[in-house]
Amino acid sequence: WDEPVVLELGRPGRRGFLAPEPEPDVRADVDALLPPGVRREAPPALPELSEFEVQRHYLHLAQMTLGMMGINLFGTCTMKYNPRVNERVTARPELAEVHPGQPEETLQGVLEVVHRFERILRELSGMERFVFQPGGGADAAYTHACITRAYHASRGELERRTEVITTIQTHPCSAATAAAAGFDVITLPLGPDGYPTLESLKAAVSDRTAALMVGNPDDMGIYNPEIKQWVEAVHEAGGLCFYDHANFNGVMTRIRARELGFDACMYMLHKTFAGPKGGGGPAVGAYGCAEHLVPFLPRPLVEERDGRYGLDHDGPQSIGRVREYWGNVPVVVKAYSWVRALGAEGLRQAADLSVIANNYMETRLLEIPGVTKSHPQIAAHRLEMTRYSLEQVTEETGIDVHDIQNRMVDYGVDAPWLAHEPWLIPQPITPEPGELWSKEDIDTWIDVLAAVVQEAHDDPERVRTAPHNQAIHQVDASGVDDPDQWATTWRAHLRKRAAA
Amino acid sequence: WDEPVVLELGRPGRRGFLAPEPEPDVRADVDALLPPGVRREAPPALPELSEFEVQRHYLHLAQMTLGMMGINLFGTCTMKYNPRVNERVTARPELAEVHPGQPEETLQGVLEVVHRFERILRELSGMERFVFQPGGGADAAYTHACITRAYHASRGELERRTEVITTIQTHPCSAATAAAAGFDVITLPLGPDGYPTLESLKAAVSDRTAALMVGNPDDMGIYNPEIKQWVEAVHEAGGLCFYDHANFNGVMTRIRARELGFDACMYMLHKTFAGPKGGGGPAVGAYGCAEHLVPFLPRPLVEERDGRYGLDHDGPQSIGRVREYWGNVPVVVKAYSWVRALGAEGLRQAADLSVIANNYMETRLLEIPGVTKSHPQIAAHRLEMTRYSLEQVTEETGIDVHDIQNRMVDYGVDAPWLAHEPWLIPQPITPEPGELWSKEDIDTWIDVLAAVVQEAHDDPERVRTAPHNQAIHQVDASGVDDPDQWATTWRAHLRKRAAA
Amino acid sequence: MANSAPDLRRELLDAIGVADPEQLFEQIPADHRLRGALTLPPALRSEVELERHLRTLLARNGSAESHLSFLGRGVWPHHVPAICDELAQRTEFVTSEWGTPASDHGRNQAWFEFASQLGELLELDFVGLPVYSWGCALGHAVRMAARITGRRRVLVPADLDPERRAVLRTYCEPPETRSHLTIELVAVDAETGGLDLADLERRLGDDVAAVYFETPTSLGAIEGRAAEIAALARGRGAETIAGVDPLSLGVLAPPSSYGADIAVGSTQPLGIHMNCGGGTGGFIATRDEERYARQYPTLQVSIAPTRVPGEHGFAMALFEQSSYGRREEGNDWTGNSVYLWAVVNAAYMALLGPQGFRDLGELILQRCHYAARRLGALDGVRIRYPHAFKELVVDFSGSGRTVAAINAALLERGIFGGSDLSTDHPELGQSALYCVTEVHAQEDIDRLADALQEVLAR
Amino acid sequence: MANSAPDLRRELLDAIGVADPEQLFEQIPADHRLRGALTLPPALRSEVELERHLRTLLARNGSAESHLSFLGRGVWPHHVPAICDELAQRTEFVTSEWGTPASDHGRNQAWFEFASQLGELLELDFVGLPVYSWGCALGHAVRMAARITGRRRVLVPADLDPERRAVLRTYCEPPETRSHLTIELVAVDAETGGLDLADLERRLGDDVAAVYFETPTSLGAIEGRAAEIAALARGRGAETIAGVDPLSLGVLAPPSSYGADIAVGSTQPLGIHMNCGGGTGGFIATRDEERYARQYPTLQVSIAPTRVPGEHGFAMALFEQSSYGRREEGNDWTGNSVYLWAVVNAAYMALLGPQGFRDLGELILQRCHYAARRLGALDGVRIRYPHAFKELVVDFSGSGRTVAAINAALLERGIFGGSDLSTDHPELGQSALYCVTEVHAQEDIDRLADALQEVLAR
Repeated sequence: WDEPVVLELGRPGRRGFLAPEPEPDVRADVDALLPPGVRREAPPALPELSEFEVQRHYLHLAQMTLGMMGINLFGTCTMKYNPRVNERVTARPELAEVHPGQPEETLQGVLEVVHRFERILRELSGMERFVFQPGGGADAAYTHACITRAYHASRGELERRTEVITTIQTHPCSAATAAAAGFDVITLPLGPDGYPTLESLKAAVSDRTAALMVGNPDDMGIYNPEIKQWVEAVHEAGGLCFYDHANFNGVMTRIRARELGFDACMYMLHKTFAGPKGGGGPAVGAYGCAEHLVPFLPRPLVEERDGRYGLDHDGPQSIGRVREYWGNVPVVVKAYSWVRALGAEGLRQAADLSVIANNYMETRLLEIPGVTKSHPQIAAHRLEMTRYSLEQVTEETGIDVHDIQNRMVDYGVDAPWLAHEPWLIPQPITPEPGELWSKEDIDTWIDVLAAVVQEAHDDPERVRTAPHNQAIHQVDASGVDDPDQWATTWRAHLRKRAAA
Repeated sequence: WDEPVVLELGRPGRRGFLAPEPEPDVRADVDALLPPGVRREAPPALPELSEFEVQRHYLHLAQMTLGMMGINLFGTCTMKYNPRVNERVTARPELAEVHPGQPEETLQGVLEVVHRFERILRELSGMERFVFQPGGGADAAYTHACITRAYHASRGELERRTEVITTIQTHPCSAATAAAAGFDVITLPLGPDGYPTLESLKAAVSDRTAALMVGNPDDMGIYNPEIKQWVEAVHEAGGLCFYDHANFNGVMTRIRARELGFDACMYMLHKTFAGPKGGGGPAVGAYGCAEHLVPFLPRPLVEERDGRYGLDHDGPQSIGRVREYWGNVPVVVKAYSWVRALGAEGLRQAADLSVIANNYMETRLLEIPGVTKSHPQIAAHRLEMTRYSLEQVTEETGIDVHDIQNRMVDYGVDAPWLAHEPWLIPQPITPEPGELWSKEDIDTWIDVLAAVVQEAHDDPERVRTAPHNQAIHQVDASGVDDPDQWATTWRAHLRKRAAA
Repeated sequence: MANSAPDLRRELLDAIGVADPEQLFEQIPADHRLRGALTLPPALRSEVELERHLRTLLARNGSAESHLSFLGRGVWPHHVPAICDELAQRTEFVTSEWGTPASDHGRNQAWFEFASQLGELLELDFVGLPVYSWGCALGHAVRMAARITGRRRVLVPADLDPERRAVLRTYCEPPETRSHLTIELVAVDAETGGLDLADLERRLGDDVAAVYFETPTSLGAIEGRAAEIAALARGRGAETIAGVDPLSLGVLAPPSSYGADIAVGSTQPLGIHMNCGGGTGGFIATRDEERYARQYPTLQVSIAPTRVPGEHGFAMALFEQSSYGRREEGNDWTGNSVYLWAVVNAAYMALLGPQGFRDLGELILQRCHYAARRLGALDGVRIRYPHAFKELVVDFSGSGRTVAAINAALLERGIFGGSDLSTDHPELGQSALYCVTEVHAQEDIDRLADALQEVLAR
Repeated sequence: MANSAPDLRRELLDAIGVADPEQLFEQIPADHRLRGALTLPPALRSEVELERHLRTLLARNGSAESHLSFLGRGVWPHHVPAICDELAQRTEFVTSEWGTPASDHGRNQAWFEFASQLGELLELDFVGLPVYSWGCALGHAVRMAARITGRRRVLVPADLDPERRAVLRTYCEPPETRSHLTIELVAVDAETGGLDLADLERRLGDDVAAVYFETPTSLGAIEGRAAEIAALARGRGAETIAGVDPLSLGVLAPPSSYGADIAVGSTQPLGIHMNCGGGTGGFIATRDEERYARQYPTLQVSIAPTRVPGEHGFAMALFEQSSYGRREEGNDWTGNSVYLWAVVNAAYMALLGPQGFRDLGELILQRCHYAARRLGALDGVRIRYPHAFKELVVDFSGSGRTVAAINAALLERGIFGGSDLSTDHPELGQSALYCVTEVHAQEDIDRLADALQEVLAR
């Protein structure tokens, strides 16, 4: 579809929504209901469309969105099948039309789901309590940073404990949220074994250490076997340890964060627990902690007494809120549903298949000339995902990973994730099949990559100028950081276009 | 998408649906529950797919279905906007999960909707009662044919009254259902004014006449101004008159079938009343009749007594059933919803806009070189739709209407309906904008047609070999009536392919 | 409405060159015009009000969600997989029209996959697009048989579902018409619920166009002698028409295996909601022989090549024998049917696959058996037939209560009891047809049994 | 799971060259392994059982459908157009990931249209993608203002919603941290419900980073002196942050018109269900000046050219200042948010258009006014502020009853009374915040008034 921007569509006087007419008794002079001078003068320059036009426009945009319609081996996110039944159930008015401030006796269903799911996460992690208020993985990291503040403040040590330690391969959100919560960030580099050395950690730890925030395995699939010693070292110095479980899939059912000594952890319900990605939310970063941090958790907590469920708002030491109300409850329901569908056996099977698929993919990927693997010296099988490099391809052909991404979509498969900042591996790609993608899909995806790599040698211009059969051609993003060119709204675009 | 047939997909052992496990008390030896010899031996050769694969496959097929995603000036059907709210409401379990055999006190909602909508149709038509059992317009015509049988049988005249009269421009279903009900069919040809002459009717009418079944206006938009005299002539001979209101849009709110003398009529709720087409149903042919035919209506009828609604199964003279139960109730709800959204004023506005749009389209279409209009000698404005001919284009370029259809879809607009059998007009097309399509859409559609007509002159090969940018190329249907080639199932296809 | 904006409307009228839209209706004579104003209920123009109104009305319904329901008998409560709902509501399919083979390619393929997968279940090679309902499919099948054989007598089971039978009667036309077909009832074996073969043999003759039987029967009994019935029919030159529940075909042998010539049945169990009876659909399938294929009244989709070798396209096969192609000379008639459901049916069959059909069939058999055990153990209650699939005749005659009274008492307990058979099947006394499927967990059946015990003890 | 079929699993393992999948987990040391078995509830593997279980649980909820609800206060009951639901459930959007600008083109355009249309409502040129909630938007906006001005004191209304305030407090950090921001409450005019300008002036100083106010306020009052507030703030070099309800902007002047520098608010009213609080989302918008743009913590979509002249594409603007781009050096942080809702918001705004926003705003004003008239006429009941939009402070102090008791009595009548303010706002006595929107027909308000009359008369 060659679909104009919605503000270019429509005709004056056309309507897509009719408000109810006020009943005769309700009708009143609107101006008399307003303080003087607050009335809007010019109507907003919104488009005027019929309902059908709006529907068609956005369905066209939907059709121009690949989503999971292709093959999407998207790494660092563990793409899962998002069971349709969860969408159907959560769309029911018994959830969609529920207000979080309703009397508790009319919230028993949703409270029970939250309570049941919390018990599941407690079992998976060994933690004492969970909250679902954080609106994503990053928000859960932020929650931890805030709880870290409150914990140390309660001990009178906050002024001293100004440092949060993380690693270069831990997701940027740990570093960023720690900083936003007021901490200095110490980032450990990788050591020779593909993870930071225990020595580097020990050198970083001090009585200024507020917390360690770390993911494991990292998104190269490397598991830090010394993580228990890390935790001990940080604990000895009086710091807290937070486990970012973004890469839970590979260790799911095999380890428990609490048993490794961590004080807190987080799960992404919207990815790891089969909630849909939605292009980036609605999401939930489920945050769990051990008993000693429970007083600091954001409130409310869901409590069960004699089979009745209630909300406990009481928490004098609580950090309060990281977001209004209890979080994206429908995502919690979806996550609960997913675990119930699988049970303990199913979760283990998912982890196994996920790691099997990743290693199968690796076997095949490395057969493609020019594809190499990060830290090739590490012989052990990787968990869940691995990072590869196309540096050799780039050197030989001038084609970089962005070009390859653009070209892959021409084959109806989605491009791989490259890497988070900083790019330690040149020309990185991070595909991850998870337990979702079938062998046929993985094979197809790899065949496409192989074909594009071949094409990079045979016809690099074709790759460099890709895509060729998509809704639009290659976007020139060179101006989007230039104040004279960026335009995040149509009105800015019109103004700047007129000025240019 | 290059999407294989579903039977080519999947892998042995893969599952898309898991039945519940029988509870321990329920578990039993299945063979012991069956009479000997009835057990299936070889499992059916169905594909084995995961749920995700099934979803993705059929969503790919959805994306390869144009539906109303393009611009579809589809004549003889009056394409309407299918309000999404109707889909949302009818998907609710309070309708979707209702069984028609429930106790009446648990059917009050649906009975009231049916009752209310019946009253609306009575008002629009002047008829006495309506039923919604017929599963489409053709089934309503069949219902009329069956009621005609019962009516004449009740008067002892059925053996004599063996003929049903229709016109060449009435939908084929009237002729076909009359024949299937056991009648001989007399089809009147068109007269010089674009409709059959009153004389031809009078010549056809006799004491063998069981019924007249006729549409008006026909699908060239020509209204028969002598229709009252027709009805009188048939009535004088003792026959019944049935008004196929497939083309109701152009006369909606302006005439009532009963006031013209008709004994019965039908409306297509799935088109004229904004129920979705669904590629061809679920549909409802709402059949209404005057008092003297009510005893023959299929049962049950919905009756109201003191604000309570019930089903009247009692009808000793009833034709019984044309389909099990009461018909496609959700379609009735959608039609009711549509009328309630518009009210009398809105219906009139819809009729006006529909006829305005048609005449606007005509003005623009006739500007395209080579496009002519049926019965050009008739000066009066047409109602709702008109038939055009591209004969001149075909003569000049060799490109026929099928080629033009195939090429138009390359521009993202859907091809026009051509005509029903028999094709009285050479190289016909029958576009119809209805009240739905905006001026912009109509203009775009006509521009596409004009461009394709131009292309027929400039590059006929390109048109003849179209489509060029669709999911598939031009289908070669030359073998589908050949027993050695047709294959309505994959198993037949495999067999014939192997034999070929 | 997109063109209702006053300026735009004016623009269109100007282009046409008329001032008043009324002029465009000049063809309609004055004395045809409506007498008086239309009195319709006031418009609810806002979606807010409209949906509220509809929701309020529908809230007056009970449903299989609000109640525990054992109603079946032509419309069955099954689990509809969420994928089926997604597809049934997908706008491309919902609004699909008749376009070109390319613009409708996806939908045509889905239709072909409907026919193909049904063909695998039935082991029959020729399948048409669905008709309105099982009864309609039966009506057309009988007419096909009459055209094939040139005969006019049709044998059907005496316990054929009355709704289906009423439809069939309509299709067979009254005695006054030339093309009338005579329906004759074949007795049912009171023990097994299957056809009484002796009675069948008695009634068979060289004037019989078709023998129709069902398995499971309208009353849920599994027919144990299907092959014998087909052999008897074939012996007298009659066509054998089998009515089957497609959901049973994971455990029951396909109709082709016992010699059925034409198979018919309902498509509603394949992923379609009950919709207050609006979910019905019927299929017709046969061997891929011209003798049969040329008699189909339906539309059917054939796979076909395209201009590009190896590419699959789809086209309507045998269109010219339909009423669209030949008007009154066509086979019966066709028109809009339930084609959207066919897409859903296709997805349903693909979801289940061979193992899903088997597991589901076995589960239903076991649940029925459990229900028979529980209910049969109640005082004054007798289960009629020994081998039941999905539906169970529960005879309360021994309890001294009427089904009507029992069902009223069950309703007070939030239960829809089985369909009352006492009017249509007086030979069964006070019997009700209980439907038990995969949606009925053991606890549901136990709840029913406990409620019945209580009701019967009163 | 697609690869769980045993043969296939074996095939994969063979290709890898391991016999037992356990070998693949060799990186995890033995002493890291789980102690003991996992105890999880039993699997409900079938969708039939799973959905039944979930439905049964959710059926224990009341909702705005089962009850007549006047709860608002941060999560509001609005009509969600059916188109919005369709898009929110559309698999392409639901499963959307991060692809290339071409493969995500449709979604990126929808996001751009979200920002663009919100920009028109606000008359502001720079709009980021949404954050988790209004409170989070406010938190980020205050931090933006602090970075811009280098100041650390923030003034907010004393009656700021406690949920929002709690979030803000989190974002402002405790006093022990270097980057702590001090929140100071500005008194509210007891008559109008707007800010007390004298108090504001008193508290303003050259160390104030931002003045935050809302219109309508957290308690529903329309701020009549917005321009004066902004002028006062500007006079002391502080940023003005306005919190607005986007649904009010068809009748209320846009924030830019009274001099707000940064606008924040909730996206939930724009077509998102309440979802038990899971429907919240927050927006941040400013003038398109580097001073502001460089401080956004969010992602934002810019329109951009493609290789084909005249074609529009979309790309992430200013990505490098986000935490994705610069880790701890970025502005605050970002991550998954509520981007699916942004697509829905875009469709909602396109459906309403200028006239829809105006009509809806006017209707809500009138309905509120009607509710104020009806409730204010009850004995012992007083309506607090004269100009209310969507929410109404109803003071029951004169009735001698507590809000808690009144709400309990209303609940018995199937009504969720207004949110109890007596704990968070003791200065308002026994007051409750009643939310009245387009979903509350006159008959609903009448039903409430009648119920209250009855309750208060007891």
